[in-house]
Amino acid sequence: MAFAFEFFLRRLSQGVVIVVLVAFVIFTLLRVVPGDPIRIILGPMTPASVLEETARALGLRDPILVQFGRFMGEVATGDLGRSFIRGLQGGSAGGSQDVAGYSPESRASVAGLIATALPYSLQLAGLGVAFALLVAFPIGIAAGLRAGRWPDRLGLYASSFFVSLPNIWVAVVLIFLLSAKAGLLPAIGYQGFAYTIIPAMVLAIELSPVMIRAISVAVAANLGEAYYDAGIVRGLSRRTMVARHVLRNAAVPLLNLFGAQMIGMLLGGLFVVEYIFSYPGIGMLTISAVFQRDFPVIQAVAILASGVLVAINMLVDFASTMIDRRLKF
Amino acid sequence: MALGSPPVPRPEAPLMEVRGLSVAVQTASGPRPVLEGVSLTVAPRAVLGIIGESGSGKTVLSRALVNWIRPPLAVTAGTVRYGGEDLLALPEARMAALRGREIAYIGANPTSALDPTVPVGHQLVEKLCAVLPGTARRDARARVVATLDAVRIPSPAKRFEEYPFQFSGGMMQRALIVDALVSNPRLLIADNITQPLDVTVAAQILRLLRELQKEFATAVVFISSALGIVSEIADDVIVLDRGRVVEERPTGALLRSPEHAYTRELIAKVPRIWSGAARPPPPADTDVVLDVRDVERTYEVRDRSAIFATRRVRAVRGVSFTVRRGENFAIIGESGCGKSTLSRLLSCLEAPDRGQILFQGTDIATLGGRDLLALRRRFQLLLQDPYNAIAAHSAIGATIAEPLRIHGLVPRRHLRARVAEVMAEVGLAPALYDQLPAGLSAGQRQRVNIARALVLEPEMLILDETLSALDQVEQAKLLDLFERLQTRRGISYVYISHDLAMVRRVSARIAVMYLGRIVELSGNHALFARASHPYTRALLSAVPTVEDKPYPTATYLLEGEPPDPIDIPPGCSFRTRCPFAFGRCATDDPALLATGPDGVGRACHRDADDLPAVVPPAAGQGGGARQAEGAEAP
Amino acid sequence: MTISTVGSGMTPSPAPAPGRPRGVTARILRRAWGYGEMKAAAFLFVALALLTVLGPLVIDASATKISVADKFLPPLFMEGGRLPHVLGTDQLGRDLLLRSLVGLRNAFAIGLTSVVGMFVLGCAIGIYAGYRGGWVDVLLMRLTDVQMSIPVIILAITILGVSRPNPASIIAVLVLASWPVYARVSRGVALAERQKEYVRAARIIGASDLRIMVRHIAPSILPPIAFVAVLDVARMMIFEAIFGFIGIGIQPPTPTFGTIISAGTQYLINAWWITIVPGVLLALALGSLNLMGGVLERARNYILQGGA
Amino acid sequence: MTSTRRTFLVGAAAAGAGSLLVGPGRFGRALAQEAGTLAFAAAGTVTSSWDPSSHTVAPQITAEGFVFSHLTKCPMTPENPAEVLPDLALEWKLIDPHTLEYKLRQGVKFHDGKDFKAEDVKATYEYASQPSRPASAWYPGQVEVEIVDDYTVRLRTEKFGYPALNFWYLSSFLPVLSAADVANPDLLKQRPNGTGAFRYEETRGDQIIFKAYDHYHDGRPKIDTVVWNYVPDANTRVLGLLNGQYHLAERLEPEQYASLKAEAAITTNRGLSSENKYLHFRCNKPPFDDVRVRMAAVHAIDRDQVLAIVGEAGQASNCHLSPVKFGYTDVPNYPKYDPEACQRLLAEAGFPGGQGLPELEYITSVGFYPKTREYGELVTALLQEQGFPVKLTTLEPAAWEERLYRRADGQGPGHIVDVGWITGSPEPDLVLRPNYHSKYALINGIADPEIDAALDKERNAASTEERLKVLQEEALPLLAAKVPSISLFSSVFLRAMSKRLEGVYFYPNGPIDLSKATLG
Repeated sequence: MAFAFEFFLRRLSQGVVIVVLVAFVIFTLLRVVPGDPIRIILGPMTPASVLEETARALGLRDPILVQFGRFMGEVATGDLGRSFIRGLQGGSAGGSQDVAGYSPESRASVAGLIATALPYSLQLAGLGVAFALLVAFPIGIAAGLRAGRWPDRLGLYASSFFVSLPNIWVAVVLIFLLSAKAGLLPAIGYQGFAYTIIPAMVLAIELSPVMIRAISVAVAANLGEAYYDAGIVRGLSRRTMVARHVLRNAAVPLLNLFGAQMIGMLLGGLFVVEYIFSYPGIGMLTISAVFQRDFPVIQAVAILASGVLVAINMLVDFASTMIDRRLKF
Repeated sequence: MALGSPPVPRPEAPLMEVRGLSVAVQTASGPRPVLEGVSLTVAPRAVLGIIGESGSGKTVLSRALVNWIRPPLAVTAGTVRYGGEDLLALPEARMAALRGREIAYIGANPTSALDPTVPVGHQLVEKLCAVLPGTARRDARARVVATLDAVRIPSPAKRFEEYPFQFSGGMMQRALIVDALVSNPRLLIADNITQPLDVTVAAQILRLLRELQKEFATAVVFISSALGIVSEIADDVIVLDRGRVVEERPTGALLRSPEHAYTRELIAKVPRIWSGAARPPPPADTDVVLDVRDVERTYEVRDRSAIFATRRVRAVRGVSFTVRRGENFAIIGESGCGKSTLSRLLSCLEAPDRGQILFQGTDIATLGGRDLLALRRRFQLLLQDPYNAIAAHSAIGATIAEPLRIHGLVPRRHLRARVAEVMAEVGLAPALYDQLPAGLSAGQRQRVNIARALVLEPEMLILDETLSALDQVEQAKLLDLFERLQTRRGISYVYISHDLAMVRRVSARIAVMYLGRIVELSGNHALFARASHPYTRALLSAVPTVEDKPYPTATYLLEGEPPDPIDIPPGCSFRTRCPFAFGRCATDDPALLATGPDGVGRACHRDADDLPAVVPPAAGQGGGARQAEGAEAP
Repeated sequence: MTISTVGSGMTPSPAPAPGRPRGVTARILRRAWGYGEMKAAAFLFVALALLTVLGPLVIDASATKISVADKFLPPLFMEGGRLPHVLGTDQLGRDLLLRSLVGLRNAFAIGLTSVVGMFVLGCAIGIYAGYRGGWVDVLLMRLTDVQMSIPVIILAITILGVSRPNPASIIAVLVLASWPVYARVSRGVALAERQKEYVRAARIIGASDLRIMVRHIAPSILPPIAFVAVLDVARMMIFEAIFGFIGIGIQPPTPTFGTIISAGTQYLINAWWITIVPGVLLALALGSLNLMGGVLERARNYILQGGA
Repeated sequence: MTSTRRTFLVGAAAAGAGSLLVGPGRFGRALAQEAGTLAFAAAGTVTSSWDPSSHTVAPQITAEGFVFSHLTKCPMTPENPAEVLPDLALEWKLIDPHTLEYKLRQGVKFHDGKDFKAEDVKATYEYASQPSRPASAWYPGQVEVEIVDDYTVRLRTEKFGYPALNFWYLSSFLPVLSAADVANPDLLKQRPNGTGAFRYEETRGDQIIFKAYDHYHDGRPKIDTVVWNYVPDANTRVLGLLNGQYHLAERLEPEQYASLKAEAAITTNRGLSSENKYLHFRCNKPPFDDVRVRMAAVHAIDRDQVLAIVGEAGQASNCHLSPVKFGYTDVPNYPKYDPEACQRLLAEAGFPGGQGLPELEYITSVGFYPKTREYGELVTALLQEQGFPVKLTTLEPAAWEERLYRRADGQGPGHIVDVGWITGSPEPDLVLRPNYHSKYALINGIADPEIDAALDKERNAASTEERLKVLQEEALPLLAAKVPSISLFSSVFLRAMSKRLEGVYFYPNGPIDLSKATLG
């Protein structure tokens, strides 16, 4: 218990620092790159003096550290700010140009926007990971158990093949074949669960090669461990050794992989896939925010993403240390 | 005692018969034989020893006995008959039914034999339930805890829930013996089970195995590369040389009158500590070059059971000694005694927390930059592992030349010639200059290592287990080399080792370490012939030899394991295992009291005369052995 | 003082048998080359490389020359295809094979350069952190945590989406986004190597920290992660394509897969080859790289686990 | 114009139409629409303020078209671009050069029940023409409104120094607000309150719901409800149209349009818009500060090839004004593709064969206007062919828009910028003054006294006839000779709707008149 308490105390405090740093990096980045948000907020035809005045009134001309401090203060109270662009109803809106009438209250809250988009992304990510596991587990375990034999080759070929397919291209090909040609599934936008299937397949194709490789390597490595052979000579059946011990030990590197690499890949994949499929999730929200220079949304998504990554890493590491007590943290 | 005891009568049919067994390894250039036409017979309840040097195929043989030959190895001929069946022809399912039930196997590496992520007890229960179907888990658990207790594993109920990495090697090996015998098998194959263990622990394991073997009436095939160990347990011994059985005799007969030339060679190679050959150098009487004064080193480790807490590992606790010019000084002790830490301190890789290390009067901890570099030139350390001590990616010549480059001692154009000289001196072929070390043998690697140190022409060499990975012949050659260098250059050596036989051969004075301190420091003869500390005696009693020892194993056998250096008990740190401990030992920590010149002394409350009398060694010892003086009376 | 051969009774040890694989890297490569897949993938890769070099010399067409009259020509194997447009033309009448080849070359150049960059940067930081340990290590590793907590795509669209993308900034983004992987791995290696006796030996003979890092630890980094670098070249090529697709990659008219595919998606029904065919070519190139990487990984695992 | 519209898989939708219908039917929810409800798939959406003077956003102007009425209507047909029809005003006449009088319709009520009177016109015009209003750039300047009686108003411009004639066409562009709302800006922002055929009901996420207005002065519309669906993706709009989810989809790609023409249940509509597509040169920095270099660049561009790429979405025109604008003419000296002239001019300007020119950046958007990237690549290639060292930068609309206009220092990024200019009135000054008068020159930064003079002369013309003459004979030829920008072609808007929908009128700048439409 003491261990778990110290673990979480330590990791949570580190995690908070990391998230704050990420927030700072993104925050700074967004304010040093060319592109003035006030032009977006107020529209192109606004006179320069009005631009400056409003920008100053909104605090956009304060030093970055001051702005960041104010922002983090709001985040700490659970307020992720309001969109520059989107209206109260959450619908995408063109930038208002009414200088006098501009008030942040007329814009959608970022938290609300994320809350609306998140379930869609979770559904897509869930289905994608499920598909990937469905493919990767049998192939990966078979490849690991029969290293050097045909299932191993199959694993190598499958992972090399899948990893060589750029997701943008796979997406287009799948839309072309499954939706446009065969008419089996709908593709663009979202009007029901069926709209998740093709995007999820694209995600799965992106994720599965890493899983196949990792699973087969982890399983094969554990078969090479002394305890495996020793267990069989001790009188335990091969099946017992694989089911009770090899998979348990293989879970440690796999958990780490899923924590460190997979979540990052998944997030990246979500962005691209949602963009291609006009799927109304977080990725779509963020990409349009970037193109619209809707900084509050970008910041919030970046913080959320890093928070999720940090949290998942923490949980994964905790699970790993629970499985393998030798691990330090 | 197996030695000299009459063979066990064996009226019954043999338990296992191996006939004409040949195993080959598949290599790129075709099959190469590993075992050729091996035949042997295992009688019920008997202990059959198999002795062979590394590479003789004894591990392959042990695995063949449980039909555990995996590619690239393959059985090319022969049978292993057990209970009327040829195991090698059995289907995998039948074989699986025999393994662990009727035929048990214990390997050389106890710490990696169990799943590192599951508590030890649970794995023993799992095995028990697997081999005895129908056992209730609760019963199985009770039985495992009981047997753990029976093999003297302390607080077994707590240990049941601990993980393999929390077990020491000796404890793990005991647990695995429990694991093997819990199903009451008819045959136990024990492959080199004492190899990774310290001598005192190995002696315990050996005794335990012998007891259990008697109790369970199990036949044992005991495989080892140490004749001294096999001779202590086996009824009959098979000698294996390069895959062939060269001799098979009852143990006593084999030792007394070996018939085959190889057997004789093998017996001759067993180091003698008390009998014969050793001609240790006399203690030097020159100026002191190294003066270690009350050195202490403590590490902090994180404590998992408390919040933000650390625990202090006291690795070296107040060690003092001196080394004279041209002297051979040795530090011996078992794993965890602090000798590795001491070597790091001596080589100036770490600074002591307290105390001083003076090299020719200069405290090396205070040196830095150029001075430290100059010191390093005169003061070299040779490391224990010849495989890791040289970088795999540099050519041999470059590795040896590196110190010269760093110290800028030799002009670039003379570099090669200088390196070649040193290579010749240590016996490395000049052709190796541009080779990578990948193909080198352990001996060759150690020579590269030595050459690299010698190229700087140091005044003192610290040899940290330098020779322990080498076989006897190779070891002897290098010791000769060191001796010649010493004569020529007056180098001082500090040997840090667990190998008593080697220390016996080369060093003038010996310090014995236990739990971070020196418990006894003595001249060579005095230490071996008249050891005055109970731990030294225990250590000497546990050495596997083929000689008669002055310290009977039964008298000095230690119980348990060395305590954790984190929780060093108050009082004498050895008292928890000491057969002679008394009241005062629990409260007062004895200091190392000098009883002779050059720091000779012991740290014990017992008077040396209180200890059991020393059995005089069989072979006479030359004079000059310094009689250890008794410690002061309490 | 000169040293003469004192060991008169010593026979010099024989040199290892010639032809035996020696260094770890050499052994990994040798082992990898033993795979048929490696040979096939290398052959494919070399063939594609040759094609990108020779293609523009042999084919009488241009990757960038617009010819509105020739737009939407199908590949040769379809009805209506005609020479010299082996794989047909795009919506502006440009030769698709040539565009794909030039795109491949650009993608590979970006992939390779960025991987070299992230490798050097990551390894330098990783080795330093792993070797020095202590607070330097903690600081640098937390920095990688921060960096790894920002998905590549977010970073890329944030930087490239709001500034003008060009090859240098694309490479910079890729390096910035991916160096932590190398820092992590090389830190792990450095940490392990630091414990090894040969580093201790080097310190004992007086080698400086810098010398140990450069001469001793750095060479040990390559075998464990060379395959990661090979796989990453392919991964970076995919990123380059994604950037192009989103419109934050190399700008037209320079052909890149991303722009070819994204433009082609608009004509999927009337001219599907614009999207599909270059994709196949890219997938072949990536496949050869990934297969090589996969085989190298196996060879590495085999060698590092003690195989000969 | 800040909304993002991406085009994807154009054509795939139509060709795969039958099969794609299966998708939502099998898996999705049923897409039943109430009878009398029209679902409109819009490419853009509105801003957060319903105040018409607060924005210059085209989609919101389309949305306002349902709710608000104007004093007049301009159908803006190419045949008769200058035609003005009555709406809230029944008669109008120029009293003197600075006074324009309107007689108002009686008995009209705002959606909130207030009677429409002269005070509303006064409030609206004086409010919207204030220079501080973001959309004031639309208007020639401030205006005073005199209330003659409850149903007669006079627009007076004398005080502000320009002819009242400038409001002739703008009267069809400025939505008429209630004076009560103008007095209460917060209310004005929150909801639109007009006299149009439909009243604003509510906004639900990306949907805006309008209901038929029972008291519409031209009779209650047949369609009960209009649902505005913001569907930024062209393909999704087409898919939705095909599977019956939407009845009307705007802004289609040429390929989609071509495929939809073949669909039995779909009517397509193709209408010339009031938008021209321009390439602006940054005229206040080298090398395009030299008219010869600009002209050389223009001669390098083969506009026929550009049109071949744009296809159905474009129409050739040789004028800086759209054919639906007042004053449009086929300008005789409009520059043509002429590589020789290009080389000659380059040599004259001191850049023979393009030698010595700095690297030029050509900025264009992708995703809003059709085929910008495609013809951008073409134009880049054509310019490179003549030796212009041009690099193409394609940006998403928001990033592009951020770079489009000149900055405070007068300079804009890059050297050539692609932009479309669309306004909802035949009034030519809505195009000419913001773009070419040195007082504004929002994009190209041209400061040419001759152009300024010609534009002022045109604005100050006393009569429509005179104005036309000045425009066609002086101002437009001058622009063609000085080319601060070149109009590549005129945009054609491509739309499609369900066969059941009849009686729709599309204005060339986007608004859709559904007051007489039926959904059979």
